[in-house]
Amino acid sequence: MPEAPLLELAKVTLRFGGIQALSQVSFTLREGEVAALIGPNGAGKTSVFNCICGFYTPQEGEIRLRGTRVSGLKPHRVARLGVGRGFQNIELFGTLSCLDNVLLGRHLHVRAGVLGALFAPRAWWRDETAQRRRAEELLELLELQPYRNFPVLALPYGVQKLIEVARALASEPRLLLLDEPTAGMTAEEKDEMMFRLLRLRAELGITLLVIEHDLRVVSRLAERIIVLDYGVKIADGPPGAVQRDPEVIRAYLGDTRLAEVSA
Amino acid sequence: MSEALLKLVGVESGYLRRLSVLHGVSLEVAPGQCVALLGSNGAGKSTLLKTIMGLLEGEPRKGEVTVRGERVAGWATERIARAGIAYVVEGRGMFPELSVLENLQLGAFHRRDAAAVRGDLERIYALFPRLAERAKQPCGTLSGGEQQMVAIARALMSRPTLLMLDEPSLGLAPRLVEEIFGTIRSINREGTGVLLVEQNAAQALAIADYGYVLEAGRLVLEGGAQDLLANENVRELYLGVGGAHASDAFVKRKRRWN
Amino acid sequence: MRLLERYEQDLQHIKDAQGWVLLLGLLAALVLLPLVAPGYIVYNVTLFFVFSLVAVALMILVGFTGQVSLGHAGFLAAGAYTTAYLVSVGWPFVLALVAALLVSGALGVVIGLPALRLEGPYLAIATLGFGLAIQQILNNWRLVGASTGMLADRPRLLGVDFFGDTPFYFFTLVIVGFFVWLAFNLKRSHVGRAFVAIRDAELAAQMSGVDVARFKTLAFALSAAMTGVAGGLYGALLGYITPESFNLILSVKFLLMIVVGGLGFLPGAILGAAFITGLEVVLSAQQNRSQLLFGVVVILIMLLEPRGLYGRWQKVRRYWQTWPL
Amino acid sequence: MAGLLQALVSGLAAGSIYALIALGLVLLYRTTNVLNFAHGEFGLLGTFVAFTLLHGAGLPYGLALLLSLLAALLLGGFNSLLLVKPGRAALAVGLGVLAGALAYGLAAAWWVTALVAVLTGVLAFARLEPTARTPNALGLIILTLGVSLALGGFYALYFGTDNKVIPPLVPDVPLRLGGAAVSQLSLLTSGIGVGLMLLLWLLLSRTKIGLAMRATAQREDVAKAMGLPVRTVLFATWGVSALLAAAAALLLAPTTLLSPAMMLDPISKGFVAAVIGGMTSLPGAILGGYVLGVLELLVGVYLSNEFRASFAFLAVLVVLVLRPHGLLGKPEVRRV
Amino acid sequence: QTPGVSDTEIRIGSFGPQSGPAAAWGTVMTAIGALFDHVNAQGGIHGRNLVLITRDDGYDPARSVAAVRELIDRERVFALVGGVGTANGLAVMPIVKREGIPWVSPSSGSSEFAAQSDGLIFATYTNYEVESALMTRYAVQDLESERIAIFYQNDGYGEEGLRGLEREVAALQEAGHDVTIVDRVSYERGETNMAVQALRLRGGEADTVVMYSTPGAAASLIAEFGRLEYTPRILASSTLLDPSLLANPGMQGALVATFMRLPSVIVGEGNGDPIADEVFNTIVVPYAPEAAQDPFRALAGVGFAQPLIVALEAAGPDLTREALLEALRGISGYDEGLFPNLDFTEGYQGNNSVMLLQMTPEGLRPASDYLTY
Ligand SMILES: Nc1ncnc2c1ncn2[C@@H]1O[C@H](COP(=O)(O)OP(=O)(O)OP(=O)(O)O)[C@@H](O)[C@H]1O
Ligand SMILES: Nc1ncnc2c1ncn2[C@@H]1O[C@H](COP(=O)(O)OP(=O)(O)OP(=O)(O)O)[C@@H](O)[C@H]1O
Ligand SMILES: [Mg+2]
Ligand SMILES: [Mg+2]
Repeated sequence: MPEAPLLELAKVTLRFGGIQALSQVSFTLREGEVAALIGPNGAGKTSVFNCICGFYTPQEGEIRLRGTRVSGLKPHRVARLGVGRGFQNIELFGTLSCLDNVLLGRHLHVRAGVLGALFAPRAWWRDETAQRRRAEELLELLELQPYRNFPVLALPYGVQKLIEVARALASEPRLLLLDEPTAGMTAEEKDEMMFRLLRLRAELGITLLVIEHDLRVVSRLAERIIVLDYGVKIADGPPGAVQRDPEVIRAYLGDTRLAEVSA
Repeated sequence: MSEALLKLVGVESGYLRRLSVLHGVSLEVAPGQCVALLGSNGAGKSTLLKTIMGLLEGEPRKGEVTVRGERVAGWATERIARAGIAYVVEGRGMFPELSVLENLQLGAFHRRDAAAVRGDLERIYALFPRLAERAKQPCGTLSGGEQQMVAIARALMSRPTLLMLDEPSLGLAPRLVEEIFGTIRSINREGTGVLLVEQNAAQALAIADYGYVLEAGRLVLEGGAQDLLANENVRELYLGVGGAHASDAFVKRKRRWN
Repeated sequence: MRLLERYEQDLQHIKDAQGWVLLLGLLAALVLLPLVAPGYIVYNVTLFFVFSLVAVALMILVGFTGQVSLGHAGFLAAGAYTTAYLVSVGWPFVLALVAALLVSGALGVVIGLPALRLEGPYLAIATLGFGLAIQQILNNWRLVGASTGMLADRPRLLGVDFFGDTPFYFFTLVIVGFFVWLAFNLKRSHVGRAFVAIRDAELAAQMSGVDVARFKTLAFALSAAMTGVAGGLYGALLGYITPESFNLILSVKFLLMIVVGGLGFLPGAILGAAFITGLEVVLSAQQNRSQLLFGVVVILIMLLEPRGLYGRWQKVRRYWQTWPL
Repeated sequence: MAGLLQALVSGLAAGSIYALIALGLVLLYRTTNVLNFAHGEFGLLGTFVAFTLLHGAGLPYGLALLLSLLAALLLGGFNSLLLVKPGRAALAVGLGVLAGALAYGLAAAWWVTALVAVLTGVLAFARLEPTARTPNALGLIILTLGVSLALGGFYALYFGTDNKVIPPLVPDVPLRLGGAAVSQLSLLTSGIGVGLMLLLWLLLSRTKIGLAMRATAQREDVAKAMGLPVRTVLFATWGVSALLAAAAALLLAPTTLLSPAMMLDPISKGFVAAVIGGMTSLPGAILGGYVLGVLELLVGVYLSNEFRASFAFLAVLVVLVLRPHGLLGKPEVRRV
Repeated sequence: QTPGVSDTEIRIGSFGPQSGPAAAWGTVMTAIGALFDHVNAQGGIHGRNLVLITRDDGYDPARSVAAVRELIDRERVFALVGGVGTANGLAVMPIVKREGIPWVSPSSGSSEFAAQSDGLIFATYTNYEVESALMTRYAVQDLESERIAIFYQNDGYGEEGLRGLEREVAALQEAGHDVTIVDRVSYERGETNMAVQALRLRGGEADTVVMYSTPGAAASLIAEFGRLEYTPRILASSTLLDPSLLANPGMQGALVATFMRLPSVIVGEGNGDPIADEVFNTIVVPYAPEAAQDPFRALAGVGFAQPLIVALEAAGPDLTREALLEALRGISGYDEGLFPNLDFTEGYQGNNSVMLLQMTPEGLRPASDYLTY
C-alpha cells in the first residue's frame, strides 16, 4: 500500500458570510516536495494556510496530514503533527529576543514539565541547554547571530521575516508553510533567502509550501506551482507549464509581465 | 524653476535619542517629479519617511526638512499632513474595525468638494474592483494585498500635492503591481509629486524621473532613473540581473558600496 | 564585558562576579537589618517581603501572560483565612501554609478557566467581581468571624517561636525568597517563554505548539497559589484579619506595584513592591495630604518613565557601563 | 406582584445611573482604548464646582450646573492633552502642574506652589529628552489611577471630607404608575442617558468627526499621519466623557451626599455595567446599566441581600462566558 | 527615663485614615491636635507641652500596625490616643500590649477594647451594642414600637448594633413586651444604592427602623423611603449625627443617639450644651477651623482626648506610664468634659450612657435623659 501523501486537501470550501474564500480546493503534497501557491490578491492563499493550521475551520471538505484528519484540530495540535508556519504579516513575539523567539519554536521538543521549570533539576539543565544548542545552530545557519539578543520589534523587516523562518524551522516540522517569505526584500536579499531555503531543503529534506508573488523566486524555488483565483484552483503543475497557461496569465500575470518571466 | 516640493538637507535622525539611523541625508522632490528611493533592509528608508512626517518626536536631530520652502521641523504630524502630504505607511496602517469605504472616506477627510470626492471614489473603484466588492468589509479581515490596495487608495483620496509611498508593491500580485505603478505614474503626470520607497527597483525606476540609493543611513548613489537602471551595482543588487545565480549572490552578499 | 562560554552560563540567574557581589551584599544587608534596625523598620521590611511575593505572583499573570487581575486581594484573603483558620484549629503553621497554597491555587484554576475566554477590561471586571465575592463570602461566614474578623497566629515550629518580630522576619524572608527563586526559574524556562509568547502573539504561539488554554490556566493557578502563601504570611504578620482588609484598593495597589516597578520584569515587581510600601510609610506622616502626594508621585513616574522603575534602572546601569563613552 | 413591579421600577432607576456612568466609560474606551479610573473624580469636580457656586458664590441653580458641566469638560479635555497623550510642550506644562501639586501638598502656600510649577515647567521644556513616551495599555490605566488618587486627595484637602448637601435637580416627588412609585429623578436620569446615548451614537456613526474618533482609537499614529485632528478628537472624547461623569455625579449627589468618596461604588458598578453591555457599544452601555440595576434588585429582594454582589458577579461571569465581549459588544477584528 | 517624656514635652501618638474612602475620620486627629494646642497655650501640663504625632493609615489595618510600630519605635510616644477603626484597633492591640503603652479612647464602638484592656486600654466610646440596646429599650418602652427592623453596615460597626438590638429584644420579650425583629437588612460599606434595602424594609412593614450606617447610606435609604412613601419611625446611631442629615426632610422626627454633649452648631442655636459650646468655640474654631466643618467628629476627637489630659494632670510632674495608668483608673464621675459622667473605677468602659435627640426643623431637641445601661 503506498504511503499516504504528506498533505491532502479534499474539496475544501470556506465561506465568510457571503464571501466564498475557497471553493472546492483540492491538492496533495508528497513528502519532500517544494511547491508554490500563487494567485492574485484575495484569491485565498493565506486562507488555505489558515485552514491547514486550524485557525479557520472549512465548512466543507477535509484536510489530512499523513492520513490524519486535521480540520477542527486546535493550532497547537496541528503544530504537534509537524507543521511549521511563517506568517504574511509578521507575527513575532515582539518583546522577546531573537534567540528566545527561536527557542520558542523548540517548545514542542522541550521535555521538562512545569515542576522541572520551577525547581530546575539536573535533567532540566540538560534539556534546556540541548534546546539552546539547537536554537543557536539555527541562528548560525541563517546568519542571525548578530541579532541574537535584540528584541525583535525594532529589527528591520527583512530580518524579522528571516526570524519567522528560523522559528518555524526550530520546531523541526515535516511540512513548512511560508507566507510571502521574501516580501519587502531587495533582489539580492531575495536571492539569499532562496538560497537558504534550498539549502535547508537539501539538508533537512523538509516539504515546503510557499506563497509568493515574485515569479522569479517561485520559478527557481518550486518544482510545482498551484494557482488559486477567487478561491478556485485554476492550475497545478510544473512551473513551465503553469506559466504558459493562458488562464494563469489572464488572472495573475498580466500580459507585459509574461514576456519578461518567460524570457 | 519653482522651489522644491520637499527638500531634505543633511538630515540626521534615529530612535530614542541614542540610536542614529540616518547620517546626513539630503534629497529633493520637485513639484510634479517622481522620485524613487531604493535601499536594502534596514537602510533607513522607512525612518526617513517617518522623520519627514514628524512621527519621531524630537527628530530630525540635525538638518532641515522643508515642504514648499517652509521648515516643518517641530510641527505636529497632523499639520505636516495637512500641508498636502499623503503617506502610505509600511505595514499598511489599516484601521481594522473600519470598513473599506470608511477608510477611503477618511482619506478625503479634509476635502470640502463632495462631488469631486464621489468622482474620485468611482475612479478608485474602477481601479480596484475588489474594493468595490468589499466596501462594507472591515479592513482587518481583508487579505494582505487587499489591505495594501486600501492603503494606496486612501492616500489617493486626499488628492495630495506630495505622495509618499513606503513599499506600495509589498504583497501585491504582479498584475496589480503593474496597474498600481501605472496609476502612480498617471497621477504624477497630473502634477502630484511622488516619493516612492521601493524594493521592486525595476518597476520603481521604470516610472521614476530620478532615484536615490540609501545604504546604512547614507545616500550612496543618485541620478536619473535611466542612469541608475544602467548602473552595474544597481542591476546586480536591486534588479537581480547581471547573470548571478542565487548561490553567487549569496557569496557576494557582503559586498557594499563603501 | 565578559564572554559567555557555555549555554549554562547564559541560563544562570547571576551571570558574573558583579552580580554575585550585589546579591550577597543584599543578602547580608537583609540578614543584618533586624539586628540593627528598630522594630518598625523590621515590620515594614517584612511587609515588603510579603508584598513582593504578591507582586511577583501578579507579574507572572499580568506581566508575562498579559491577563489583568483586579482580584488578587481575593487570593490573598483566601490564603490568609485558610492559614489563620487551620492554625486556630491546631494545624502546624507550615502545613497550614501549604493548604493556603493549594486552596488559593485551586481558586486560581476556578477563576482561570472562565477567564480563558476573556481579555482586557472584561477579564479585569470578572476578576474584580471575584475579589468582591470572596470578600463578601468571608464577611458573612460565621466560622471565620464574619465581618468581625479573626485572630491570625504566628508560627511556632521545631520548638522555635516565630512570634517575635525578628524570627518572623527571617521566616518570611526564607519563604518569600524560595518562591521568588521559583519565579525566576519559571521565567527563564520554556514555561516563562510560552507565557510571554501568549502575551505578544497568541496565534503564533499556538503555531509553535503552545497550548494556550493550558498555559493561561497554569499562569492563573501559579499566581494564585503564590499569592495564597503570601496571604498566610500577611495574616500572621498583621495578627488580626478582617474581610474589609482585602478590598479592591489592595488589588489595585498590587497592580500599581508591578506597573510602577516595570511591567514584564520580575525585578521590577520587587522594586515596585519596595517603592509602594516605602512610599506609603513615608507619606503616612503627611496627614491629609498623603493621597494627593501619592497620586502625584504615581503620575510623575508614569510620565517620566513609562517602563517603570526597572526601566529607569536599566538605563542608569547602561549609562554607567558605557561611561565614559 | 406589586412587589415585583416595584422591584423592577427601582432596579431601572438604579440602572439609569449606572447606564449614564457606563456610557461615559464606553465612549472613552471606544475612542481611546483607555479604561479610565479617574472617571469618578472627573464627575466629582463638576459636583464640587456646582456646590461651591451654589453655596459660596450664590449663583442661580441653572447657571451653576452649566458652569460645573463646563468645568468637568475642560478638566477631562486638558487631562488628555497634558497627561495621557502629551506632546513635548504639553508634557512640560503637565509636569509643572504636577510639581505644583506636589509643592501644594507639602507646603500648601500658593506662592511656593506657583513658583515650583513655573520653574519645573520651564526646566522640563528646556531639558526634557523627547524619548518615546508610550506607556502600554496597563500603564495608561495606572496613569488614570494616579490622576484619580491625586484629584481625590486634592478634593479632600480643598473641599473637605465632610458630607455636603446638594439640592436635587427636580423635586423628587414620586409618580404613581400602576401600583409602583416611579422616581422623577430617575426618569430624568433615564431620559438624559438614553438621549445622550442616541446623540453620541449618531455622532460616532454618522459624522465625519465620529469616524475620525473611531479611527484614532485604532491607530493613532496613522490617524496623525493622515492629518486627522487627533488632538481635537482626544480633547473632545475625554471632555465629553468627563461631562457624562459630571452629569451622573450631579444626579446622584442629592441622594448620596457629596463627599470625595461618593463615586467609588457607582463607578465600579458603572464599569461592570459597561462590561456586561460590551465595552465597545454605546447602546450596550445603556442596556448593561439597566440589566445590572434590575439584576441587583431582583437578587437582593428575592435571593439574598447579603450575597447580592456575589450573585451579581456570578451573573456577569455567566454573561461573559457566553458572550466574551458583552451583550452588544463586538470582538476585535483579528486575523493572520 | 520614660519614653516620650522630656522636661519640655510629652509625645502622644494617634493613627487613623486621612486619605481614602474613610478620610472623613481624619477630623478626629485634627481635633485632638487642637485640644493639645489649646492646653499648651494654657501652659501645658506641669510645664510640659503636649506633642501629637499622627500617622495616616488609609483605614488599612496593615498600615495601622506599621504606623503604631513607627510611633512606638521611632517617635517614642508616651501613650496613644484615639485610633480609628475596629479592625485597625484590633490589629494594633497586640503590639500595644507587648510594649505596655497606655491607650486612651480607641475610636471604635467595639466592646472588645474594654473587654481585653489588660489594664492598658481605656474606652470612652459608648459601644454600639449598648447604644443600640438602649435605643431599642426606649423605643419599646416609651414609644411602643412593636415591629422593629434594623438597617446596618455589614462590618464590625453594624454587627455591634445588630447584636445590641437582638439582645435587648430578647430581654424585652422575656419581660412580656410584644415586640419582634421583623427584618435585618445590611449593606456593604461604600455602597450607595439602597433600593433593595428600602424595599425589604417596607415589605416587612416595620414600624421602627434602627439605623447603623454611614450618613451617606442613611441619606440614600431615606430618599428611597421617600419614593416608596414609607415613613417608619427612625432610630439612628450616633454616627448619623451629621450636619448633612439634619435638614433632610426624611429624617425629621427621627431619634438619634449621642454619647456626648452637643454644641449649638449641631443642635441648633441656643440649644447647645454650654460645655460643648465652650469646647467648640474656644478649642475647635480657633485651633482647627477646618475641622469645624464637621463638628460632630471634631468634638468626638476632643472628647476622646479629654480623659488623657485629666489623667496627665493627675499623674503629677513625675510622669511615668504607671502613674498615668494609675491616674486613668482613678477617673471617677468626671463631669466637666464632653462625655458626661466618665468613670473608670468600675471597668475600662468609661462611658456607658446615651441620650436620644429628636431631629426637628428647628434643630435637635432632647427626647430623653441620659440613659445608662
Ligand atoms: N522603533 C525602533 N526602535 C529602534 N530602532 C529601530 C526602530 N525602527 C527601526 N529601527 C532601526 O532603524 C534601522 C532602519 O530601519 P528602517 O525601518 O528605516 O529600515 P528600512 O530601510 O525601511 O528597511 P526595510 O526595507 O526592512 O523596511 C534598522 O536598523 C532598525 O533596526
Ligand atoms: N476573517 C475573515 N473575514 C472575512 N473575510 C475574510 C476573512 N479572511 C479572509 N477573508 C477574505 O477571504 C479572501 C481570501 O483571503 P486570503 O487572505 O486567503 O487571500 P490571499 O490569497 O492570501 O491574498 P493576498 O495575496 O492579498 O494575501 C479575501 O477576499 C479576504 O477578504
Ligand atoms: Mg495572503
Ligand atoms: Mg521600511
